Amino acid sequence: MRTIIFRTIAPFLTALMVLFSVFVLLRGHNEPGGGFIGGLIAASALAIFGIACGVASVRRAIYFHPMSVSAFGLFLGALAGVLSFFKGQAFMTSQWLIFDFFGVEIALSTPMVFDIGVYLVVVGAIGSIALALEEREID
Amino acid sequence: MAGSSVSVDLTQAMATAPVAAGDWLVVAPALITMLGGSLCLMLRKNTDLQPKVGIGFLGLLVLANLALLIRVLDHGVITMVMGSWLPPFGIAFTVDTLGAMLSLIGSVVAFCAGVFGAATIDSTGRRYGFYPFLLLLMTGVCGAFLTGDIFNLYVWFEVLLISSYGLLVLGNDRIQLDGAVKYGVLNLVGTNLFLIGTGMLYGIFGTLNMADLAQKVAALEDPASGTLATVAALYFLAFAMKAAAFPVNFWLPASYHTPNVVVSAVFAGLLTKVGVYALIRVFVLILPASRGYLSDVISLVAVATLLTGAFGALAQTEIRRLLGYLVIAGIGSMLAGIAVGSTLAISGAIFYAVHSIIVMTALYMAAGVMEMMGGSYDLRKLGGLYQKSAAFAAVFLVLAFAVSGLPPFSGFWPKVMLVDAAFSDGRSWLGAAILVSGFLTTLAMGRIWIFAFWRGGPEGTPDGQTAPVTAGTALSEAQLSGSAVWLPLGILTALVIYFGLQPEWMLELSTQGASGLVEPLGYLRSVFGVQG
Amino acid sequence: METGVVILIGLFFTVAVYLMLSQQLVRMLLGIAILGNAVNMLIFTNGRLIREVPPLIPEHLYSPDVATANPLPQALVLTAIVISFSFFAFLLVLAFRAYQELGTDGVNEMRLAEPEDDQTPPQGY
Amino acid sequence: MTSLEAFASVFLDVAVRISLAILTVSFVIIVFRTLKGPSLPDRVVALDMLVAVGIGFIAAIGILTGYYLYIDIAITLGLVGFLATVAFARFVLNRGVAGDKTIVAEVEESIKRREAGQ
Amino acid sequence: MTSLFLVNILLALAWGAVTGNFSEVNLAFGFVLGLGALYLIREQVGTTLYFKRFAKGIGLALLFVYELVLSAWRVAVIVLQPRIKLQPGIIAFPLTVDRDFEITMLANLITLTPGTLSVDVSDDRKILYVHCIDVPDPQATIDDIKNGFERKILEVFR
Amino acid sequence: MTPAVIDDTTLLAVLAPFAAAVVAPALTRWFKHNAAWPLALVPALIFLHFTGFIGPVSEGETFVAAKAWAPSYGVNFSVYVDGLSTLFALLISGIGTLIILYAGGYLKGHVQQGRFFSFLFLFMGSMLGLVLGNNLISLFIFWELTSITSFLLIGFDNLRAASRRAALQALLVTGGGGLALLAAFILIISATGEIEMSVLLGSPDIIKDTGLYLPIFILVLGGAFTKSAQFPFHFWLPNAMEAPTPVSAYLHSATMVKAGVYLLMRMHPLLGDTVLWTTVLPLFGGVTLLVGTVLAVRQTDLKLMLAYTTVASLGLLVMLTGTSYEKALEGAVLYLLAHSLFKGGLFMIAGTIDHEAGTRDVTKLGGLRTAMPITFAAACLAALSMSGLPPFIGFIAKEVLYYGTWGWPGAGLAVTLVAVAGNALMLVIAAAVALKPFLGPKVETPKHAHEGPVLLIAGPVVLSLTGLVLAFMAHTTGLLFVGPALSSLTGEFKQIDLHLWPTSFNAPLILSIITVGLGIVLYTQLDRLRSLIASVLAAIGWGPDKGFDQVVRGIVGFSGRITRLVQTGNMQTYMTVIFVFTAIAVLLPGYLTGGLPEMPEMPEYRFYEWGILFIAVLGLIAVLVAKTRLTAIVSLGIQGFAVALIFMMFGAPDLSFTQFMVETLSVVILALVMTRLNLMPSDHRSTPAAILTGIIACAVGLGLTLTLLAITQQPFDTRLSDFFAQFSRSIAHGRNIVNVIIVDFRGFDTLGEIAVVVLAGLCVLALIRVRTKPDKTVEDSTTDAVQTQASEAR
Amino acid sequence: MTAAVIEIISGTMLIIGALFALVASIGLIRLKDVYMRMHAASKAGTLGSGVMLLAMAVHASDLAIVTRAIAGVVFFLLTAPISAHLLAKAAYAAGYRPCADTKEDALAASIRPKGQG
Ligand code: NA
Ligand code: NA
Repeated sequence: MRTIIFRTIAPFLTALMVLFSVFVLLRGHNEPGGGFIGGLIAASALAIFGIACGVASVRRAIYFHPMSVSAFGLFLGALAGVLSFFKGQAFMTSQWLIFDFFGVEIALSTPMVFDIGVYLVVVGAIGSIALALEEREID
Repeated sequence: MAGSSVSVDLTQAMATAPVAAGDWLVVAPALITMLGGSLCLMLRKNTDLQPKVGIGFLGLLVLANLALLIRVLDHGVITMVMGSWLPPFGIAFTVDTLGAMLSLIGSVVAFCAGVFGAATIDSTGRRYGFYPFLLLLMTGVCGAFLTGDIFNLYVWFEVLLISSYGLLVLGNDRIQLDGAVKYGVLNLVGTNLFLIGTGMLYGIFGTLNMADLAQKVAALEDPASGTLATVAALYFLAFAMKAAAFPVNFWLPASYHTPNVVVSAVFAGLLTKVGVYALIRVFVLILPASRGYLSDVISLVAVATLLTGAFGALAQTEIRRLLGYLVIAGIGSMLAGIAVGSTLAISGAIFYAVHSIIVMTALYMAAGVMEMMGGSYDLRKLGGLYQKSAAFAAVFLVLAFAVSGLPPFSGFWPKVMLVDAAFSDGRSWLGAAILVSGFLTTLAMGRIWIFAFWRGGPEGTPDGQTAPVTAGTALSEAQLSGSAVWLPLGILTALVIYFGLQPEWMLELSTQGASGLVEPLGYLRSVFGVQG
Repeated sequence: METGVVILIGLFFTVAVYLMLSQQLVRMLLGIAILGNAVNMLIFTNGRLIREVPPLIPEHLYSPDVATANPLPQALVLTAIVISFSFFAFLLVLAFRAYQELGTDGVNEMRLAEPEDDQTPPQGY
Repeated sequence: MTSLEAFASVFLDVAVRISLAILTVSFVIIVFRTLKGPSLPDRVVALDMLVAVGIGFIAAIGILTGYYLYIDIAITLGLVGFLATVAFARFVLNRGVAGDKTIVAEVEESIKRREAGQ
Repeated sequence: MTSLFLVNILLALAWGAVTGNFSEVNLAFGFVLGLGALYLIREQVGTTLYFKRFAKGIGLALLFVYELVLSAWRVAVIVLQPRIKLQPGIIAFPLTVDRDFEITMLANLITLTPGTLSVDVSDDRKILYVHCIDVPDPQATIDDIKNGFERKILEVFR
Repeated sequence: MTPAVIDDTTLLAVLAPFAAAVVAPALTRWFKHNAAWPLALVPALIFLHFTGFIGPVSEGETFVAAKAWAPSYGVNFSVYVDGLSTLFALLISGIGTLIILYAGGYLKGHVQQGRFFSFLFLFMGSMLGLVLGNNLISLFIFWELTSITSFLLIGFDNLRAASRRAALQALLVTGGGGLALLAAFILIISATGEIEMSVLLGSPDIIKDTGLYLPIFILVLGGAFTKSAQFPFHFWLPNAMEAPTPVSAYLHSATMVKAGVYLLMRMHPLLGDTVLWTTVLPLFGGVTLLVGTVLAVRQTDLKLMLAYTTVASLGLLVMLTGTSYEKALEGAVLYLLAHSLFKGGLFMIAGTIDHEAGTRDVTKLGGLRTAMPITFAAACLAALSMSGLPPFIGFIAKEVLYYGTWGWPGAGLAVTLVAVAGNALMLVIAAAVALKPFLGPKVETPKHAHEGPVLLIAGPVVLSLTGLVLAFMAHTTGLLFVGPALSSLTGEFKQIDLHLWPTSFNAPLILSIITVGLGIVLYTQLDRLRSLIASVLAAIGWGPDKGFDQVVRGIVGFSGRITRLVQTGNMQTYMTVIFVFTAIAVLLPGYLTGGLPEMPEMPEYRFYEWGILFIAVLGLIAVLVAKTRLTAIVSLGIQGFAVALIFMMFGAPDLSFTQFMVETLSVVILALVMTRLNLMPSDHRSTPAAILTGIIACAVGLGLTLTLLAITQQPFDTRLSDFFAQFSRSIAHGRNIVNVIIVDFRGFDTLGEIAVVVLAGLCVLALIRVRTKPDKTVEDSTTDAVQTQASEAR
Repeated sequence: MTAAVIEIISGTMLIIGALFALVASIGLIRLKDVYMRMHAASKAGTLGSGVMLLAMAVHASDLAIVTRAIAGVVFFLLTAPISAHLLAKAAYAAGYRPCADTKEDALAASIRPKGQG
């Protein structure tokens, strides 16, 4: 699908979608959304990027292999639950750090880290699938 | 935002008592494998380091499982509720003797496979995930053995299923793809049936915790009728598929011989047993009345499975296919135990599961070595292995007798227990089927032995003579002497002999495991004691 | 409230099974996709249905003040959706590779692992 | 409550229902086109259209129930609908160029139709 | 790279828009996220965006919305006729604009406006093939586009 | 009489051979064949140990020793020492000593001699464990071990197909019998609750009282008859002669094959003296005796002749045991003792001849007496004992057994006639084996024959002389060996007074004379007899041995057929079976147990809700009726879209969200994948097949619908969801309860779920990236070519 | 008062949007070939859904919703022509012919001969 029209606009769409995906990820705890949906959106963004501009450029863009990103997400997700070990609590017991930052309440928590892990897993894995399938087309 | 808190009685929601560090062993198997698996995946391209990390984590897994089993034996059933949310609200990992024991044996097998794989899996295989798949397969396996939540069990089933897909297609041979299609689709159907059953169970009781379910089922007036009967039937079908019971065993013979032999070894050891485990867990702990209701059906299935497996094995020329049928035959024995349902029967089934895990894995590994030494998996093309390596022949013979249920190896004891239980329950034909299946297995294994080991060479070798193996890939004993294949094979064979000669430990454990299911008070207390 | 959806679920299952009994792998996969949807709706419905109110806690409250949809089955279905999607993706690519290597998407023609002309086992000693 | 307010709320209610009815009819028409084809691109256009109408449907439901959170779904839907169409377009292109049997048959049919003056 | 910086600002604003929160912290966060997002597409981002043309862009956008409404209306009129009598056709539109971004914009605007739909761009980027739903006079249509959108685009981006 | 508990030395005596088996290869590597000497010390010491029991046992004492083995299952490693087990233990260890020595000479220089010793010792230990076994399970284990070691020994010459066949045959026949025995033992255990033989023997009617006598009897017979080669299971024993001669002498005449007889004798107090027992056993035993002797006459191979007479002797023993008549039982014990001595010796002699002369075909042997005088002497002694001539133990045995058969109130006459005929034929064989090779003119043999080394001749000499000595010490023999063993058989204390010479001219003596006379006549007609039997057998043309091959072939062939029937390799069949059972699972239990729903009411949906349901249905139909797979894929999107809308209608924004995403991505991936597939355009399913699958599908759908209706008509327990709603914000700080469940309340599910996602990604990568080995299909390469063109065109 | 106006405005917009969607659907049915149908889908369809989304934003009268709705509409306007373009290009390249009424076909010359597939 190497048409000028698509190729010109796709990077911007991708950027916009990635942005939106992070938005969906971060608000998931309070509104519909979350890591999984966010990850799917981001993966779709990569897919569009890949279709429009070629897989090679996507791969260069994300630098890490998507499966490594995915693996890191899993690692992060599993590790997020381990923190409670040091507090004598069961696995995955949530830890919250809520502080005020220039009048905006910022909440850091292990469920959020976990959700980010989910996001990375999905981006990586689904992205990897999409890219691998695309690549196959060309080679 | 929700930062400022409202006054909440935390004890109504969370387990507030500090969790002993040792109780973290409950989650350690799943955690270790997950971290190890993701680490190996991140190291994907470093194919030299990956096996070391993978085997290291698998070793760690064995140790953790051992420690867990010891702790369960010391402290009784241990429960950890994830996120500290009280059961039945949070997901509880409830580890009893059965779970801990199977988890340990499973991890030993996985460790052995990890080591064996270092010899048989090439760098492409490593690059495309042998160790991550293996480790995460163990996440699924251990998770399934340890979880106390029925939906969570489904999740672990899926984890192990998708890992098995990965292992199955690793290498991408054409035959593998064929096998994987059948394996993939049929198993997916099975898992979906399980999920359907679970959804219905939730619809009936509104809960997912196994202990909670067990209590609620027990409180019913007629706990084997109505919609629950349908759920039980669905569960039975689903787990029977997972366990490769007749007549829903097709996927196993269609696929087990297609992947790298170490993968077959892991599959043969673990996958079907998880199905058996689920049958035991669900039908003895949660739905005992349905088990009673279905026991004739289960018996029938058991007999059919025993015979299908044994006859199937006899019909094969290819060793791995033959072994696949023996896996099925073994499942029949375990089903027989479930059908009878007494403590003796269940403990026999548990012991048999442990035996089968070890011996089937070892046999597939042995088949791999046979292929390395003899250049083929085909009984017609094999020969002369007895002359080539007496030690390996001895190992094979031990495994052959063990899988046939002959003393003094591990297969004998559970067979006796199961036959005893069947006879005591008045199901003599069930016991007879076990014995007949064992007899046919002896014949099948005897034929392998005669053709591959005793015969001087491939089919057609003149009587009384040896013939060199024609296949170019065959390695000599010396070439294999430093190989990583011997350690795992040795460990597993040693276990087969040990459990045969010293069965007491296994007997005690399996009896304890079985009585913990038949009389689940300890299990329930462990789950609901978390509040206090 | 549930009846209509339940009947629809039954239809989903029917179609899924019908498709999964096809000879072509691609059709079977379509069946699997529909089966996934059917199962998801089944779990969802088992938690009982309520019209429109999502299980969200309003900004000014600490727990919902009206009856909301049952959140637990939603969470379960979410998990199940993800899982069935992963499996679907895998099987799809598997089908594609099988087609490439075996030259067919007809499942009955895939006879490499269990060849039609299966050798009879060796006799003799 | 003034009469205007009363009218307005009745009006909105009726408007929402009318538009839901219209949208439902549109859905059915679109599905009909998807079924009928006759060509793959026709179906894809219909699917694309289905997503667009779906977005409107979500908006209507959002107004009906007061749960505006559905807007995010609508946005996402627009996004992924686009993705699907792109994928199908790519599919049609590649398969068409590669001489896919199904597509060739459809193309021949389209040529026949054209020659028949339709 | 000032243009990149501008795009980044835009992305930060977009972030503010989607989150509905234009507090400084949120915008800063959006800026950081935008940075990340732009990093992804660093190779594809040329230097075609200029902030100073923003105003003309708005004008273009208004024209475009107007045309879109008109277009939808024409479709409505067409399909609601009892008997549809049309002369569709694919015409070759000779492009004056030659930059990727401009071509893209023109093509998109053409698609969203009455009766026309961009089908393809020739390999030499000289011709835009446009499908018209009713084209009794192709040249008139070409002229319309030339004097309409294409000129506007040239005004905004040149 | 309760057995006395003794120390563990006896247990160690059972285990000692196993230890010897471990060290034997090393010793053999160091000392070559001379390792036999130190190794023989092991059985010799065991023999010595058991001689210590002779005295007490003859006074009616019994002993037990036990070590807990698998106490959870009541299994002990325990021994029960009484007259019968002492007699057997002495035979096993005594003959074992000689066999080890003999094997040292026989396999001198054989590369695998160490392994051979190992196998022999494994067998010896197993056999000791068997005859001393008190715990039924441990007894059985040793029983099976004897089968296994026998398998290994018969197949020792593994390169020869005949050896392999014989080994497998022995394993299957005795192993199959073993299963029957196991079943019998387990029945006994589960029916009586007792597992120790000594305890069972303490209450002899315990089994008869269970009501399971018949099955137990049949199963015990299954074990005993196969092990002791009773007709029609006798065929494996002659084939087992493929084993090296020490094995034939030890396992297949003196000891292992007697295990079945041992079992019958051991169980006699429990199972014996019933109509069934006294009918079945004599019948089978008698037939076996006759068949064995007749077939023995037919042979010309020394070992085979001996093997068939062993079959015959085992038949005789079973027949005698089957009478349950005390005097006959006494004869059985005596004959058992005698047979072990002379038959073990004769086998060794046959082996020595084979070893020294290079052949054991009796027609090619003659005049060896000068070359092998000592062997000849030993042969004469053994043969005389076998012929039942004085002054040998065989003579006494024959006298007593005739006394028993003649006096048996049952079918005494018939049994006596059979015994006479059998014994006469045995005399023929004895003469043929022991005299023919040595007497007459010297015949040229393949090897230049001369006397064997001491290792080879010690065994036969000692055994033959023992037969003589025991006869001369008849009184002591009766007191110390026969009486105690008989006590075990009858369950009451017996003392036996034996004489070498008959005290009166009675019926047994007359029978003896007839036997001898008949034997001599037959010997003179040996060749004619042989050809007669040969022609009769040729006329029959079939025997159990051939039958074995047919059975194995039949089983294997049947397996192939049944497996092809079950495992068709046809995926559609697999799926059909699974869904048929799914249909049964969802329909039948609900129907049977009243799980059907009540008549549902029409739900109050709004029109647009109906509309969405309708679209979902349309989507399904679209997929179903799609003529091509491509159309079906596009149509797939419709139903997924409708499902997402349904989720939205019922308050599940997250689900709706995800469903939209997933559905689209599914379609995208489908499209990406399908881009590479060049499928046949139309999908054909014949109308009958479509109807059949339609019925199955409808059944599944119907069953699930009904069940789901029934469930949803019940009240629902919302405890879990209430909990989540209550604490989602207050403790878990989240307003989206679904998301809080996913990342916190049930976060562990999600952890597993993301593992699935990671793995799916990796799977796909592995699938796509790993190159298949070169043998690509033609179809594929054309597709590739097209693809290449296409991408170039772009 | 404001609320009432808002309700009336959003109700009206909703109906207008729905009608556009309906028109697009009818176009999908009545127009003769795929290229013409694309006109209906990409214009009336996009406008319809955009207007309805804005109607929701008006009804919510919440800045967060309004900005998001506008962002969404912009997004549709950005993507709709692209998908139409891609699909049209693909269909043409694959060989799908426009209907017989088509007066002029400037692309016809560029069609590659079929049949190598
Ligand atoms: Na699934
Ligand atoms: Na669109």
